[in-house]
Amino acid sequence: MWLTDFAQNLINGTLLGGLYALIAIGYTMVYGILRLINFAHGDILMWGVYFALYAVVAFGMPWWLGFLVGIALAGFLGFGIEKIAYRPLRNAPRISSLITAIGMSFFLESLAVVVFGGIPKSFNIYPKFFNHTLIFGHLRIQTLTFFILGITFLLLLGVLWLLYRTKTGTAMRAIATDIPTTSLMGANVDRIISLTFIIGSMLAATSGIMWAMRYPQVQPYMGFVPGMKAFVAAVIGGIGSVPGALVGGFLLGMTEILVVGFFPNLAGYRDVFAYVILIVLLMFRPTGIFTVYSEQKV
Amino acid sequence: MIKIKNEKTDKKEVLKLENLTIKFGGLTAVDSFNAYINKNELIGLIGPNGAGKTTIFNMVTGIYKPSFGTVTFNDVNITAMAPHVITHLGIARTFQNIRLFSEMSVLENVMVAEHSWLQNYKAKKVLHAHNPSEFPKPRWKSWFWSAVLKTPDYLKVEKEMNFYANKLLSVVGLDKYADHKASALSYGPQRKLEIARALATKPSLLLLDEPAAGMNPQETQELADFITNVRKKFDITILLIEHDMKFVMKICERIYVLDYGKIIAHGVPEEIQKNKKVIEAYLGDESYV
Amino acid sequence: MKKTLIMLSVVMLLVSAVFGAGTIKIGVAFPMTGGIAAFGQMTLNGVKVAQSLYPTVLGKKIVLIVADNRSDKTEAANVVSRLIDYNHVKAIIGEIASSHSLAGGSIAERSHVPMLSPASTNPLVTQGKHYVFRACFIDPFQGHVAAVFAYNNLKARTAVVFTDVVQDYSVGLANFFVKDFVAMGGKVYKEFYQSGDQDFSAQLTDALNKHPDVIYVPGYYPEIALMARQARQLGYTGPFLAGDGAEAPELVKIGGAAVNGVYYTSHFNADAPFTEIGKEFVAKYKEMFKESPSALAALGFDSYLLLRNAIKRAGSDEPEKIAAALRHTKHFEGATGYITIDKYGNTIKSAVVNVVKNGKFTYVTTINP
Amino acid sequence: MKRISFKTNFILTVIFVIGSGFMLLWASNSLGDYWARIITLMAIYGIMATSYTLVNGVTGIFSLGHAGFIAVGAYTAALLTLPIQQKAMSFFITPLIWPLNSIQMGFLPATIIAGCVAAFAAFLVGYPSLRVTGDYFAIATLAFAEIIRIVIQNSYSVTNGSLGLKGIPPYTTIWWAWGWLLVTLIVLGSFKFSSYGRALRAMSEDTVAARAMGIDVFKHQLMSFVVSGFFAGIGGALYAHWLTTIDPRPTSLGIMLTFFVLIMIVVGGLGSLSGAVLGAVFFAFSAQWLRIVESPMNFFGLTIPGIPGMSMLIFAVVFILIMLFWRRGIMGRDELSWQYIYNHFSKRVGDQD
Repeated sequence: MWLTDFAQNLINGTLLGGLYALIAIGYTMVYGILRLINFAHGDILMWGVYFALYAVVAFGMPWWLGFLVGIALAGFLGFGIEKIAYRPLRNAPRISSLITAIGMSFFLESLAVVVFGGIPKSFNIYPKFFNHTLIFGHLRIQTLTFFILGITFLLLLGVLWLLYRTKTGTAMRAIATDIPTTSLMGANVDRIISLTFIIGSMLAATSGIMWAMRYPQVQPYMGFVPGMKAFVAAVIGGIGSVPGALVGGFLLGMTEILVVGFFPNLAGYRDVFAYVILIVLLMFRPTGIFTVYSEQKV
Repeated sequence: MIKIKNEKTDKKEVLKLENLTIKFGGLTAVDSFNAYINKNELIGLIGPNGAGKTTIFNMVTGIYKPSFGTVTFNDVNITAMAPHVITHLGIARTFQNIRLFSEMSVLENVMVAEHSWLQNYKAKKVLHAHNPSEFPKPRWKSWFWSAVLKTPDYLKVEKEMNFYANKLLSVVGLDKYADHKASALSYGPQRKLEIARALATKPSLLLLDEPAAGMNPQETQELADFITNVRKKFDITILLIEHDMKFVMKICERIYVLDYGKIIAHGVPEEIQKNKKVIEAYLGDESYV
Repeated sequence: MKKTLIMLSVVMLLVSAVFGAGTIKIGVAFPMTGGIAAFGQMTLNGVKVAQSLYPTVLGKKIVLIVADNRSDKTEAANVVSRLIDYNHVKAIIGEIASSHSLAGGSIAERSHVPMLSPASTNPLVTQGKHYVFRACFIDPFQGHVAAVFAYNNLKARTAVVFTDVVQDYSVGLANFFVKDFVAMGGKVYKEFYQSGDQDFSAQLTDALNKHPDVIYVPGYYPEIALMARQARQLGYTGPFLAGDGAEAPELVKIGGAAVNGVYYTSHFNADAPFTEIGKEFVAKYKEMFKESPSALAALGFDSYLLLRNAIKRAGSDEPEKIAAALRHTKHFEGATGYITIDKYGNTIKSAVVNVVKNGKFTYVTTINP
Repeated sequence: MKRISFKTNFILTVIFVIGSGFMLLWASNSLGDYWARIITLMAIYGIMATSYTLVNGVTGIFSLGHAGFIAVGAYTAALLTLPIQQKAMSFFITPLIWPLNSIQMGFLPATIIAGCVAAFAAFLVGYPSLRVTGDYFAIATLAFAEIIRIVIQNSYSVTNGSLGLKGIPPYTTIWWAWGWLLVTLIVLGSFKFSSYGRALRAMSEDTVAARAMGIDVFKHQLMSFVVSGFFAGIGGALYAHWLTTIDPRPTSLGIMLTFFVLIMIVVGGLGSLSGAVLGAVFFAFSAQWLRIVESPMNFFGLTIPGIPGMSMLIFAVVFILIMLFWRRGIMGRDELSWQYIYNHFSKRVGDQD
């Protein structure tokens, strides 16, 4: 019985961890290249879900087209945010960009309240087979689990391919180390940073839609907790490292589910685990499990 | 390998660096650096770009922790102590790329350095542990409440700070700019202000990192006079890094030459000028010879 | 065009000045935006229906002044102060969430203006206050009803209680349920979650191992819906039991088929109104809003009528007298049943139990105090 | 540029303070309870904002944990002033632990103890967090604030958990709030314009140079963090006794509150104490004033539907615009002093000539 429980919790943890990982990949990519904690990542996620929802509900698109439209529009939103809010501050103190990112997050949430209303909406626009439950003995696995894992790994491979097998990716990695030098080398820094934001935002929207399929409720503040958790996941994995984000996401998801599964009385403290892990890591191993960037020099 | 040995014994040894070594990753930036500086000397540390001169300064002032070797200051081992404690013990420095507090006024820049007057408990403790008879056991005093409540003893100190800062400014000739923002000064005065700021910590050893960088010959000349003047007036020891060979040859009493993290020559200016290794290291760069 | 508008407003100004003496101002302090805006909007609809049916009292027109507390506690206190001090209202219908009523209530208490909460079920809201009342029953009663229903009607002997540790409402209700259910001889296991949680699989996996006859979730509808879905995916087929926080159309929209079999204790069911006035209310509500009224709407409706009735009995619009009259409300016929207000300002009346059947909120039974 | 002498300065300031006192007296007597409440809130926000700007502006480390210390202060003070019977009634799930269940004290000692406890919390948070810098520090403090909130939410026998505390005596009047704001300004102002303040400002510009000038950066950052925590605790205590009920929801004493205070200090100018007060006054006032845009307006029966949530959107837009185009805010890093006013005034006159 204990083993079945454990296995069931492990499966649940995989599902949650896969979602964290998916969000964390986008997070870590933007951070890795711009060194900006994009507080608005979770809110771009939320907007992507709303876009998809409205594309299907208001414009009658089929669900898959709606999803694609949602993802594309989120990419566009990310592009706009970078251009309007972050680019002018690229040479300002880093704290200014951080404050602006917080403001942006606040803005996107408030705008969503005004545009979509504060009442949670249900996200039931996807086909029912994702909710089908497969039964293996005592274990129950939702079809969505495989779907989320599949998408996560596909996107991970895609991002890795982009970063390490394309010219654009090489430029992105170069920018990550040194913006002025890269621009001297003839790369169009603005274009590449825009591209990073577009890809990061599209990843956010993809993960948001997955999130909404698992927890089919959409509201303007839905992005905050996933965003925060994904950030923790990214730090666990070593912020800036794409495979690290994956590992961090799964670790965090599993930990949360297993701890609550075996110590139900601690459910109220669930979020504390993530934060404690974050703080301990920041104190003692700020580079995370996968070290990518070394300390800057004095 | 050049052997460095202090032959003069009549003068007190202020700074002694033994086998100072630092590695960044696999790269050895400074390799077994040995040097000594006696009281009231004016010593030059020269070498081509990237030779590790500033790294040595950073190790002496505690910004970097050496991988190996010791720094001894006035007979106290100060290796890898916190930078502020080293400052309180009496080593002050300037920076290669001027690092003034540009949003603050000229006077405030100097007074910031005087904050160390209130904050030297740890340094005093170090001294007491080193030599209890000469340095009495320090009493810890938190100036925080005095500063917030503006008690008479704090106001007295504040007044002294103000007075001394103004005095320093008039010494370096910046008294008329006291209320200006530091960033409003031009290049030369900024260099001077940085020196004044370092002097405000009441050091016995002053480290100057390329004080003449970016100056024209006339300004350099002025600076040379200024530095010798400062040494005399404040009765301190000076170690300076410089690129400008003429400048170094003119004012320094002894010179250490560094290349690729290793010491390649040491001696009085005349010896250095004739040293083959030095000429080789600087070869192709005519401006130095 | 512009001129006509100005003229119009001038005329209206004059009209209102002339008839100004003939109005009674009642403040409405609801959350119209923010996290629990849905509750505010539903309740306000009920108040509006009541106003359109009974617009006057003592020959004077009742004017409603709506103030939004933005689902924020600081603002909840500010709007009550604003209504009393700035709009000079005679009484307030207000504050939905118990924590807001606590913040606003202390201001009403200090200013000696009666405040009638439609839906704050926390016992502390009226405790020790002379000017704060409510139109709904309190949590101890609701917890008792849930326990009685679970034990007698659902024949449950083992219950798992999911407490939303963030919501005082949920913590209180769970506490009262457990006390009564155990006293009757039932067995209780506890699980915890918090508002905003979206994954309950860990707690559910643990809970289902206890083989519960019923899962009691005294929380709000978003989490109940998600929990029901995940429980069904984990193979749970038994009933859920919840409190009045479950009642919202979104429960079905989010939960889909999974929420069939969710029972909840409530104040009202539009399909089976207890009273004549309840039928009148349902008819008028359907006419005005083209949908069935929710329990919150009914409570809003009753709050308005209770206040109007108190003003009538007091024969005056003085806040002090309204408060005194409210305190002596006996067997008043409202949409949610016959209402008596006790000396503590709490309402004593029957509760209903509804169930979600085929996506519809269906009446099950009534439980009397 | 003429320098205003210390004597003139002192006299003008005393006149200003007395004048403000009379203004407040007038406000509390004739503006009515509602505006009196808002004016009180302004001062409470002012205390929160000035203590926040000490860390985020003057010292130049970016904390996102301010709400945590406000919460600690609010809970401490409330637990100390709550009447004993009220405690017995409120804690109906788990009784309050000894000795808190048998203590009831006056407002002033409770407030001061609240400040001290919050300062201690700031020490506990700051000591480990200050090991990391920049945005990592921001995230670490944010995580700590959330931990504080979640612990409050789950400690039923001390804080009554999510049930929150009710029936806190409404002690916070205009006088208490503005009096404490005056104390805060005097202490923080005196701190900022002392040798310590110079050290803090130097650190905010260049930590390496500050270290080389003999400043123990970690110690001074921690000191500023703890002082800020103390006044955040005072602000929290006043807030609790203004609102009379507190709970650990994210919307009341969570990240939202930190964002609000951040808006205040960004508007006022990061690093300016007087700017922070102006920002707080601006925020408290416009939060009320902006009701116009979002409540349905009833022009004698002609209803114009309001747009819910509009005020927060306006705040967000203002916030971003300030960051993009007017990063110094109202005051920049300067303080509103007589000298400052004089300089501005004489410059204006000079321009016109």
